[in-house]
Amino acid sequence: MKNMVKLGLTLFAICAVAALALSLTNQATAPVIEQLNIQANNESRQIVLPEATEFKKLENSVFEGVGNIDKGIIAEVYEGSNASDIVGYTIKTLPKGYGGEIELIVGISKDGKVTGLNIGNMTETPGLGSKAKEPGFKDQFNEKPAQELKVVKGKASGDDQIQAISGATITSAAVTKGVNAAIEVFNSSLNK
Amino acid sequence: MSTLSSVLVLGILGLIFGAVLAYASKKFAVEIDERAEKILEVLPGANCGGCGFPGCGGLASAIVEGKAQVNSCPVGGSECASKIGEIMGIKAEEGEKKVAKVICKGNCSSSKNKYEYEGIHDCRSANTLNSGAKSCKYGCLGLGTCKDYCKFGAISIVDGVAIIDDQKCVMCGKCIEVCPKGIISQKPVKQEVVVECNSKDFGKSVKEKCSVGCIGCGLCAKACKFDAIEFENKIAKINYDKCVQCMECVLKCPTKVIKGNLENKKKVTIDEELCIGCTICKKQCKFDAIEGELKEKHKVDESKCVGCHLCIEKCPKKAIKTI
Amino acid sequence: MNLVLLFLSVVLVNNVITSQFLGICPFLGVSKKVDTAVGMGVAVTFVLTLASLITYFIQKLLIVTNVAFLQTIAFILVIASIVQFVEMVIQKMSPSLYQALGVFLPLITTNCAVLGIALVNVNNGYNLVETLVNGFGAGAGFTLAIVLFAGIRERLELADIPETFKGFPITLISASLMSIAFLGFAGLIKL
Amino acid sequence: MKLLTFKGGIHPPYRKEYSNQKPIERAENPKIVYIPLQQHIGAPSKPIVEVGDLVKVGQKIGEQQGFVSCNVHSSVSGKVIAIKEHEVAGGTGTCIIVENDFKEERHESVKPKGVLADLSKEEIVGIIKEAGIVGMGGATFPTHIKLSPPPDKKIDTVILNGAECEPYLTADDRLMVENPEEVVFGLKVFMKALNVSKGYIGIEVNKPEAIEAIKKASKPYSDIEVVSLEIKYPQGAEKQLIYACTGREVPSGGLPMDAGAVVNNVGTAAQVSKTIKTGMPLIERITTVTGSCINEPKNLITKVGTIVSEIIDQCGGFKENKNVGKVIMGGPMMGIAQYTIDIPTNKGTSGILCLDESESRTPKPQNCLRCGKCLSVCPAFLQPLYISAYSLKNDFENAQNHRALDCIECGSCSFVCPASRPLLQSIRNAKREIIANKRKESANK
Amino acid sequence: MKLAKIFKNGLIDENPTFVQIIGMCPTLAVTTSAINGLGMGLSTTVVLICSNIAISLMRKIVPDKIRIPAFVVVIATFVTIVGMLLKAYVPSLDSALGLFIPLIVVNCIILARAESFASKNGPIESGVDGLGMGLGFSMALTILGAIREILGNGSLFGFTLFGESFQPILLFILPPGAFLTLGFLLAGFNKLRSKKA
Amino acid sequence: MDSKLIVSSSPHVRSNEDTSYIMRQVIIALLPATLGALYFFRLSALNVIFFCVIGAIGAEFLYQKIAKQESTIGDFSAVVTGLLLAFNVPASLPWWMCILGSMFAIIVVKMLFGGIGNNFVNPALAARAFLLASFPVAMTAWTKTGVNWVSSGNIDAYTTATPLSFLKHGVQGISELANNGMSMTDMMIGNIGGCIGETSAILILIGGLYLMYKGVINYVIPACYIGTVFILSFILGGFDLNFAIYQLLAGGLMLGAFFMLTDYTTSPMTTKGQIIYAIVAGIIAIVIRLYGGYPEGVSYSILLVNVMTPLIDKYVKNKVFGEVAK
Ligand SMILES: Cc1cc2nc3c(=O)[nH]c(=O)nc-3n(C[C@H](O)[C@H](O)[C@H](O)COP(=O)(O)O)c2cc1C
Ligand SMILES: Cc1cc2nc3c(=O)[nH]c(=O)nc-3n(C[C@H](O)[C@H](O)[C@H](O)COP(=O)(O)O)c2cc1C
Ligand SMILES: Cc1cc2nc3c(=O)[nH]c(=O)nc-3n(C[C@H](O)[C@H](O)[C@H](O)COP(=O)(O)O)c2cc1C
Ligand SMILES: Cc1cc2nc3c(=O)[nH]c(=O)nc-3n(C[C@H](O)[C@H](O)[C@H](O)CO)c2cc1C
Ligand code: SF4
Ligand code: SF4
Ligand code: SF4
Ligand code: SF4
Ligand code: FES
Repeated sequence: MKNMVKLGLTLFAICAVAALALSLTNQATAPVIEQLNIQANNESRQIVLPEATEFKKLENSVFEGVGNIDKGIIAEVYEGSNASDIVGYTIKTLPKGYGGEIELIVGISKDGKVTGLNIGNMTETPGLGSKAKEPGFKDQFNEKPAQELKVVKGKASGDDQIQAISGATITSAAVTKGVNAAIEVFNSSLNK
Repeated sequence: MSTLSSVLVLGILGLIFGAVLAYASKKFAVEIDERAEKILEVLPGANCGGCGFPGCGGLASAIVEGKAQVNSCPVGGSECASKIGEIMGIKAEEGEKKVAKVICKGNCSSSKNKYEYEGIHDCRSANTLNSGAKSCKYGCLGLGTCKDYCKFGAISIVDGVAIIDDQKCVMCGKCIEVCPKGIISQKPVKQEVVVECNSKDFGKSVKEKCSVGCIGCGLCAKACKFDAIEFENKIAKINYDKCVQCMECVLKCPTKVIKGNLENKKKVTIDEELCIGCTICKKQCKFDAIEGELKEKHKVDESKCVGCHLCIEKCPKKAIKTI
Repeated sequence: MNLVLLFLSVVLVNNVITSQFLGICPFLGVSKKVDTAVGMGVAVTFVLTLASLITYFIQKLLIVTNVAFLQTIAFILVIASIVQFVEMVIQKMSPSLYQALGVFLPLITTNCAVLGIALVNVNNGYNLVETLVNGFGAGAGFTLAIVLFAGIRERLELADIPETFKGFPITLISASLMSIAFLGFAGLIKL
Repeated sequence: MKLLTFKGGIHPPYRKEYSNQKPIERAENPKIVYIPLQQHIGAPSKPIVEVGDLVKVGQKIGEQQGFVSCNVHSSVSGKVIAIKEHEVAGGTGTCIIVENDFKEERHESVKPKGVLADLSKEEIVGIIKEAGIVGMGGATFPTHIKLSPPPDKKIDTVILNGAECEPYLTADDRLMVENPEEVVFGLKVFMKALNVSKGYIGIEVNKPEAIEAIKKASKPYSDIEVVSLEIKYPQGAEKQLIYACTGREVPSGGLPMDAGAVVNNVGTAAQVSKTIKTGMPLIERITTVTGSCINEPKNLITKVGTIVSEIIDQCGGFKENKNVGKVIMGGPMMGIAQYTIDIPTNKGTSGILCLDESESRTPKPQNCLRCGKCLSVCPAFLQPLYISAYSLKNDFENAQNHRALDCIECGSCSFVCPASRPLLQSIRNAKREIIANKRKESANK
Repeated sequence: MKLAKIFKNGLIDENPTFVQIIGMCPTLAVTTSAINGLGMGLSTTVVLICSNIAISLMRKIVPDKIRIPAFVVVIATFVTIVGMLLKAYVPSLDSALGLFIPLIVVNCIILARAESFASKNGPIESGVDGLGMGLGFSMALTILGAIREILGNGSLFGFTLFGESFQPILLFILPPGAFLTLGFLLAGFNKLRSKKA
Repeated sequence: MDSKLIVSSSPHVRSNEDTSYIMRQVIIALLPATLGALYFFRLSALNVIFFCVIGAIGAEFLYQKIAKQESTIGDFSAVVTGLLLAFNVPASLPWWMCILGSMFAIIVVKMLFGGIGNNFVNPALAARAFLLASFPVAMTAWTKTGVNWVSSGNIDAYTTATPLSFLKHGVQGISELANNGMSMTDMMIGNIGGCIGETSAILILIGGLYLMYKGVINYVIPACYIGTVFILSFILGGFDLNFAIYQLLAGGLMLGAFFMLTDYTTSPMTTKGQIIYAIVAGIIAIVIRLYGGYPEGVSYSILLVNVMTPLIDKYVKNKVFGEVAK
């Protein structure tokens, strides 16, 4: 019995010290991390919607049950404004690619043009699906009108066409699907 | 606030599990082999499974049960191995080190094959086909079954006969067990003089089959002043306890089947400075090669000395040297 | 999310060994014999399921008390203790079960798979049932991989492998070929 | 009629045409015979004559020692000139060397044993035992032991083995063609000795004349059935023969009697018949001398103890243009290669096969392809490649787990292996080591 | 002198990756590029040094029965701290190494060193041992990462090495490539050692 | 009788069907499909076949030179591997990828494990998977049949889809097939896009039947594999017979069934084992085809069952003669 108490207390002591150390570190680092996160998110929104200076998160109701898009594909919608003028929206979508979810932030301007595309975390095959992050593919979306886009293999000819990354059709289609979902949300509930 | 709750949460978890483990270790205590516990202590305890056993505990009990070598842990390295060796009581060899010795020197040129063998390299297999290809049915087949079994790389096959490296052999006895001809025996490492033949045939037929076989002529036994050579099954056999390695037999053997490095057979002289005339050496010498009276300086008669070096060992003053 | 798909996905597609790289040490170490591999696999599955269950509640506790940053340390403490406890219990209660499974338990404490899967469960925000399925599935996937691999290694015993490649090198190359084969499941199930 | 057979097996080139049309001849009476004391499975016999003794044809000169052993008789009349080690088939062994005086005097014990109907079971077995009769199919197992099964084994079938599936050999074939009555009579003796009512004579269909002759000779007996067998090696292996004739499997590790059957070679039957009728013990047998190196292949009646080189000379010797590579006692599948032709024949010498050098060499072994051919031909349904692989790694425990001991050593696997693996040789090695280990273990207990 | 030997022991003679073959998960998982390998190696090194010293200091106080949980707690503390620091100050590396940062806790190397070295030696030796082992590990990971990055991506530490027309062998940055590369590296190591012997 | 007699253990005779005989039979059986490939893909097929075969032979030769082993290229197994690898890649594959692939097949997959008979996965297929993972773009660029006499730099102009990429979408894919001008006859004779050697079901079948006739392979594995795929695609395709037949003709199914699944070294030894092996392979193949990340599942299905083979061999054994059933 005595032994039990002794062992318990020893482990207690060690744990306590550990916990103390950790919480101290946490207190020191948590704000930094928090800051970093906010900054990163803001930056990524800024990138896709350069005109905006402030962002406001909108209620989920703006995209839930809207249009015919897959459930859960839209994660969040922000409204971007420039000194109280609404200039557009950033829509975060999570389409499913070759290796899992792809994190996308799509910027759409008030006048219905895709202003930019930012690809966050994804698990596509390095050197293949991961090429989606490269400007060569990503920048195709810029300035596209907010209407359904299509993926084609080989040269894109029409205004609504996106040229697939060769060898990674699935990824290309997934990204396009994410953008289309964002466009759908924009068209059916934001652009009114 | 969060500091306090974190200390509390983790601390309490620690308290609970510490107590539970303490309780469990008592309640569920199980007897294990003490050596296993000791080995477990010596092992790194990484439980990495690199040894192929389920964790360090697994290896420890495997070593105790003899299923694993003491040096099985790749993490612990040699230091760990030697400690485990101590625990397992693999002590340094007691007494004189012995090694295995192949008693056949009938190689490809001295003992011809009676037929051409085709088949697997395994002496046991070949032996079932008319006792193997070698014309002498007692001789080494040289297909190296012993070599395959020697874990210590001590055996090599040279010119159709197995040869054992004294340095590498640890006398595990595996080769002795597997040789179908039963021609591997033990000898002390220091013993150089060995009759290298196993033929139980009559001299005449030995001669027909092998130019370096023991033909049972008995010259060696006659030459031996120490009664160390006897005949058993028509072959000379050296009693290693009696043999002093004077190599007289080596000189006499007509077929040179007795092994011994004659270069070591050097005559001796006595350093007069050191000799105190104790006569011990004179009494030792079986060849009457030492002359001298008590308290006088002793002398070696070079013509009689055969270089057995018995006197060297016995001289209390270390006055005897080889030439 | 369909639980069956989740299970298949973690067994075949995102197999802990061939694609997630968790628990490689025991995978390489304890796969010399099929029998041992089976034992190891079952033990891992058991611990993984158990650990998934417990860490689920621990995580809830951490969230409630607002100390989520203690996640790693709390998880590993709990896992290590539980495993040690279970080991002791089995050793006492059923020596035969201990021989078959228990001996593997200490090995599992320091197996990335257990902590890794516990963390994956939390990161993916699985609910209790999903957590259990994922934990059990990961264990099943581990078992599948290690047993298949042990079969291969037993076969390699009879092959004459070049001296330089004997031991770990050829083991790793075999693992590589096996994971090339497992690429076949890639993209099969998209969660 | 559907041909009976077993599962597995191979079709080696048969090469029976060298000698299957050659009528049986008697070999020249040898000047000196070297009669080995061991010509059978079991303990060697003990010499009961001394150097200088005069012996007669059929006189017992070696007496059985121990349970599994056999008597040995002189095949000539003359003087014992030595009893010493001599090269024999498979190594060296003690031989009683008799100088023939060509008087052909019969020993007084050689006399007819009476009418079959009057002989009791025990008497028959006694006669066979005294006459030193062993299995003449090659294994030379003492026949009297086979005929005295332990009382708890019920024997209901006797099978005569006329398959002669070994390539080249034609001794049994010729015997059945020329002396079918003897064979059938021998079977009747076995049936009586074992008190069974069903006898089979199994013959491969590549011996139509033999089937014809035996069918004719057995016509009077309704309890004897002549079975036509598919041409396939090892059709004559006893377990496979029992399966073909009766559909029964001899249990693994068991003996034919565990399947209620006793199998004997047709030559053995003919010898038994001769012993009952004339009293002559086993002192001579039919031997096929054949092979690409022999000038005139023949089926010869040879006296036990005749030196092989003399027999070869009587067949015209070796062909000049051929380089003899191998001399085999028996057939090419099961026979034992000899390193000299200065050895005497014995009770089991069914053939002397001389191959030229190119036929004698076996190709160098390559890696096993795992093609599975060895599995599919193995009549014991084993996996020879694994047994062999473990054996070559000296892992006899695993070889045993792969049931090495069930191998009947037919050699089909080695024959068929495209990689020329030394399958059978290594399996034999494993069997020997496993048995030795078992002995050691039981000795330790 | 002795310290130098301890150091060399970790770096070469008993290199955790090439000789002891432990800590395989991070070794294989994060070495898709040289920088990841190096980052992982250094993080592990830091933890290894700290935990070795800490455990060495408390080796006399901790009772046997709870040795493992106690060690684990110590290790986990350092890992968490390193993790937090990385997240705060080197976020890119943190996201590349992902799950494998917390998994340093269960890296066999650390517990193995704690048990077999730190719990038996003084803090200074333990620290040096941690450094040696850690650098040995980092070295191995960096080499592995470099090879995989060069072959699988045509770059080294992020710098493109070859021209446009170079077709990288993608397999090398996929899971099979990890096993394959390590297999060949170990074979090379074997060859070197057998030559020396 | 001056030279010594030879003594060896029985049996003293050997069949004359050795390894190189068997491999030569396989090569002969592959000839129709090879000629077909040359006809459909012209010089680019020749190019690929040449480099794969030369690469395989060269790799084996060089490896054995360096390892100081006796050369085994005389057994022709490297030729088979090279040829089958060539059959499994698109006609437009650059030459150096062919060489790299065959080196991977021979050195990494085969020789490091001890050479012929010791590898546990199919060398040609492992190399194909290696190439596919490494160079997915080049490995999925299918050339139209019969258009380019000379392998041209601009692949894009000639690329086409394989029937399987249509069939991936289920039964409705059949109509798309027709729209793209691929009839069942085309698929039968091989006038479609795809890997060099897999396009013509008929020519493969001829080769397969030849191998069976020669006793090199037996029917068990191909029959179980093809049967499983047929039945499953019939059921999963909504009981559409056409769909099931298309599945059989498309892709490398026939090639896999007759030439690759049957590879001695990597398939189980016993008939029972072979049945299990082929059925599991069939299931995996159709699952990957219909639900997986790739249009074609044959090669991975074979690799995956190769991995299972040691276990099958360990646990599925014959009943030994006379063994009492337990
Ligand atoms: C190892 C490996 C990884 C792959 N990764 C991706 C990927 O990340 N994204 C993708 O779209 N396709 C990927 N693919 C290729 C797909 O399987 C498919 O072949 C490709 O999308 C081409 O499809 P298509 O024939 O419709 O053009 C990968 C293939 C392999 C072998
Ligand atoms: C592979 C093999 C093949 C055999 N072939 C024959 C054969 O063709 N003819 C024969 O009489 N015995 C053959 N035997 C021997 C028989 O199994 C059996 O021993 C014999 O028929 C028993 O009769 P016996 O004792 O009178 O010789 C063969 C044995 C084996 C193992
Ligand atoms: C130890 C031993 C005991 C045997 N006992 C009997 C027996 O009681 N009854 C019998 O029919 N055969 C018996 N046999 C003979 C075998 O069944 C078989 O006929 C003989 O070994 C020759 O077989 P083979 O020519 O097929 O190789 C015995 C064999 C051995 C080795
Ligand atoms: C029927 C048969 C099928 C074969 N199939 C293949 C194959 O698919 N791939 C391959 O690399 N070699 C194949 N080979 C050749 C050879 O067996 C192969 O290289 C071995 O796997 C090498 O160990 C085949 C051989 C035969 C006899
Ligand atoms: S000593 Fe014995 S086992 Fe060794 S090679 Fe000679 S005969 Fe063979
Ligand atoms: S097997 Fe053992 S006894 Fe024989 S040589 Fe080797 S070490 Fe010595
Ligand atoms: S027949 Fe020969 S090559 Fe074929 S599996 Fe058997 S041993 Fe191997
Ligand atoms: S394993 Fe034995 S029984 Fe089977 S084929 Fe080979 S020799 Fe004949
Ligand atoms: S690092 Fe050893 S199991 Fe993961």
